[in-house]
Amino acid sequence: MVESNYLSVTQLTTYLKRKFDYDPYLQRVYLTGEISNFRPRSGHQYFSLKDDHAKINVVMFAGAFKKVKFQPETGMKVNVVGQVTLYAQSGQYQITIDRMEPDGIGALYLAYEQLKEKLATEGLFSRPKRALPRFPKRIAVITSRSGAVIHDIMTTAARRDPLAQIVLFPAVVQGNQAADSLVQRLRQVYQYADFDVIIIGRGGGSIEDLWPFNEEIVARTMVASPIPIISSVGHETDTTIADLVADQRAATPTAAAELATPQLSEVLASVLDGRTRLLRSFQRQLQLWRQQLQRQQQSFLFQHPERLYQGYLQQLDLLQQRFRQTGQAYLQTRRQLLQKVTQRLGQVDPSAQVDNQRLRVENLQQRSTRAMQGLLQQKRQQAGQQMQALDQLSPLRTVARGYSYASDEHTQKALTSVIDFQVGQTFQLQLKDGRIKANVLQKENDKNE
Amino acid sequence: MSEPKKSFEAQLDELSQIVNELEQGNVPLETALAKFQTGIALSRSLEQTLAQAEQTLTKVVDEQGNVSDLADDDNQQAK
Amino acid sequence: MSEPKKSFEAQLDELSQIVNELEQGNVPLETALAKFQTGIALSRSLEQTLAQAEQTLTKVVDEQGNVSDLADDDNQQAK
Amino acid sequence: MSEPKKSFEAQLDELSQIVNELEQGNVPLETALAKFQTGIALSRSLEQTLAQAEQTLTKVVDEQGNVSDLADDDNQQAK
Amino acid sequence: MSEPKKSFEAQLDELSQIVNELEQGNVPLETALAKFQTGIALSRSLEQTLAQAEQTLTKVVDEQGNVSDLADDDNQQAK
Amino acid sequence: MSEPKKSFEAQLDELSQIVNELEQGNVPLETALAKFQTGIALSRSLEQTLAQAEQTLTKVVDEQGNVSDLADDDNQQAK
Amino acid sequence: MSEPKKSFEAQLDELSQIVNELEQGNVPLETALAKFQTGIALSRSLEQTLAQAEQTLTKVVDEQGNVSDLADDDNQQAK
Repeated sequence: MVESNYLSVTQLTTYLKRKFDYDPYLQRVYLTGEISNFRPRSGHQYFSLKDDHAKINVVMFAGAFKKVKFQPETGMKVNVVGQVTLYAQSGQYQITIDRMEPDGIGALYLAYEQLKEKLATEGLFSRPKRALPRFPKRIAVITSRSGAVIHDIMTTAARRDPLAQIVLFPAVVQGNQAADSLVQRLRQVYQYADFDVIIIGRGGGSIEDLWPFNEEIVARTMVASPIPIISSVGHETDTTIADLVADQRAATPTAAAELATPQLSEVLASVLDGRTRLLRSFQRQLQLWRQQLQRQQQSFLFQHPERLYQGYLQQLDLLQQRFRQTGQAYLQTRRQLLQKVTQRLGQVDPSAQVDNQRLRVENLQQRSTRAMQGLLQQKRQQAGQQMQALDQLSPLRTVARGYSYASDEHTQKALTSVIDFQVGQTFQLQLKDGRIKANVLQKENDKNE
Repeated sequence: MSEPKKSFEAQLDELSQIVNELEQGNVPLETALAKFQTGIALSRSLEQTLAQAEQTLTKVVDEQGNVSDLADDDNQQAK
Repeated sequence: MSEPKKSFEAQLDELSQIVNELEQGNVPLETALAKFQTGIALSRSLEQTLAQAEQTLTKVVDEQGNVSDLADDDNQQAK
Repeated sequence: MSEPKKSFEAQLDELSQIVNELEQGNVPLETALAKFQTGIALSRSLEQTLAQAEQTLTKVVDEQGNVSDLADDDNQQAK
Repeated sequence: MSEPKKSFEAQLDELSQIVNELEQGNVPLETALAKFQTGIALSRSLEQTLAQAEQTLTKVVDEQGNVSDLADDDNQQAK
Repeated sequence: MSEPKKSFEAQLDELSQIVNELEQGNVPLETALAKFQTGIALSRSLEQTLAQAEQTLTKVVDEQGNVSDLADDDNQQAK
Repeated sequence: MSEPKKSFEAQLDELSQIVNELEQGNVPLETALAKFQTGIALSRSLEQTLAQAEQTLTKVVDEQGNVSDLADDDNQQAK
């Protein structure tokens, strides 16, 4: 029996656990306290609640924690509902909660504030806002199919920019399915490449009504948008997370449509004004150019181009005149010199000299002839005298008186002596009127000789 | 209409830029002439686009991507 | 129009320079003559360029200073 | 026109020099004759150059001294 | 014209010297004759040279002392 | 013309001496005859020389003793 | 003509001596005859010489005492 007095730890703990589990008060405990040791985990959450004097371990299973709208933080005062249980393995009691709400303010508001702070920290609000296209061709509108929002947008767009195509992507904008619906429609729009701008919104309502526009998933999907988004959620006083992450926020759907579309009549006016300015400035510029060109065209030179060469005309004319005069004077000088010399040359013509010499030659000729004639005459006289004298002394004159003489018939030599003859010799006897041939018959010498 | 690819906005910007340039002067004549002609053409193109603007009907796209005109009732409300 | 590449302003400058040089005198005759002819050619080229630009403007603006009528004409031609 | 390379001024100078030399006398006749001929050639060349200059300028500028009229004519021819 | 190489002036000098010699007399007949002939030849040569020079110059200068007539003729031929 | 080298004057002197000798008489006949013949030859030579000179001069100088006329004739022939 | 080398004067002297000798008488017939014949021969020779000389002179000088005719003949022959 004694031995049976000792319980095993398991026996005791099992006993105690049954006490906890079967106690009707501990089945559902409404507990308020301050969160301690909270470290967010992916699945189940383990943390503590405490007050000034006590502390209790808290377990919140993942399924329950998913429903919590806000992000628990250490030090935060919360109201929780749960069952107190004993955890046998560690021997510790704990409260397993399935609901947790912030103490004091509303859970939605807290959740809103927490998300706003979180997103602000991430810089989603301060990121550069995309500029809205001035002339959107296609505008995607994500809102409820029924209601004033789409109506107001259509009316305004048609009035300002009939060219803009409004395409409605009907979405659930209230209730539990709203966030998913909005996200789905946004993503659907993103898949089209030809939208220029998105208007997302709904009409006014309570914070619960507007809550889908405060959902983080909606905000993050909007931030991921490739095109600018205009938000118009609730009234002007309501500011949702969607409004904060949108590129532009419009107070009303009408305002959203005005932001999205240009006033075409103003655009036309500006186009026409531009054209007028274009004409005017071009006209003015043309006038300016025309003036500049005219200034050159009307220059003195173009009016009197002959000035380019007129000076030369005169210069050349004078030079030519001098050239002619100089040339003439030059030649005249030579001409006069030549004439003078030629005249003198004419005066020294050797004709006179020729004539004089001719006279001299003729004179000499005459004198020569005369002298020769005289000489001949003289000689003839001299010869004539002698010849006449000879004739007077010719021995033949004796023959003429009757004498005759003998001569050798060959040599003509006078034969004057007997000894000159030979008997029989033929000789010639010269008579006064001729000659005869004779033979020597006989010869005899005279004695006295 | 030499360049139909340019968006309305790009044309508007180009017109505006041309107007500014010509108003500032100092543009060579040939450039100015070309710009002037371009500007005039742009202004006509823009004017025509604006003048020919016809109201487009609002479309509705459902989750499956089916496109339909917005119900007559809705359109009537819009008018 | 031997050198269409030169801009209006470049031609105007050239013309202006020629006029200055010739008015200052001291230019040899042949050079002066050549420059004068170049000047005339430039003047004509400039005149033509300017006249074309002016015509372009006149084509755009009718007597009432109304642009759109002619713009319509152009559109009809373009069509 | 044996030496078209010489400028008008150079030719004028040359003629002037010939005249000066002839005026000083002392030039042998044959040289003078050559100079006469050179002078005559120069004189004609110069006259021709001036006549051409006159023609050229007259062609360009009409009686009213208006350059643009002819420029218009040219334009019409060019058309 | 046996020696065309001699210049006009040289020939004139030679002629002048011949005349001087002949004027002094005492020149043998043949020498005188030869010199006279030379003188005549020189005189003619000089005359011819001078006449050519005068013709050359006359080609330039007509009765009115106007050069341009001949120049014009040349121009017409050249055309 | 046995000795053309002798000048006219030398021949004339020779002739004159011959005549003097002949006139002085006392010359042997054959010598006189020879001298006479020499004289005759000389006189003919001299006459011929003179005749040639005359011809030459006639060719050169016309009846009026005007040189320039003949020069002109030559010019005309030369033309 | 047995001794042509003897001059006219020598012959004349010889003749004159013969005449003198013959005039003195006392000359034997034979000698006289021989001398006489020599004289005759001399006479003839002298006569001939004179005749030739006279012919020569006559050939040169015509009746008017003018030399040129015969000179002309010579000239004609020479031609």
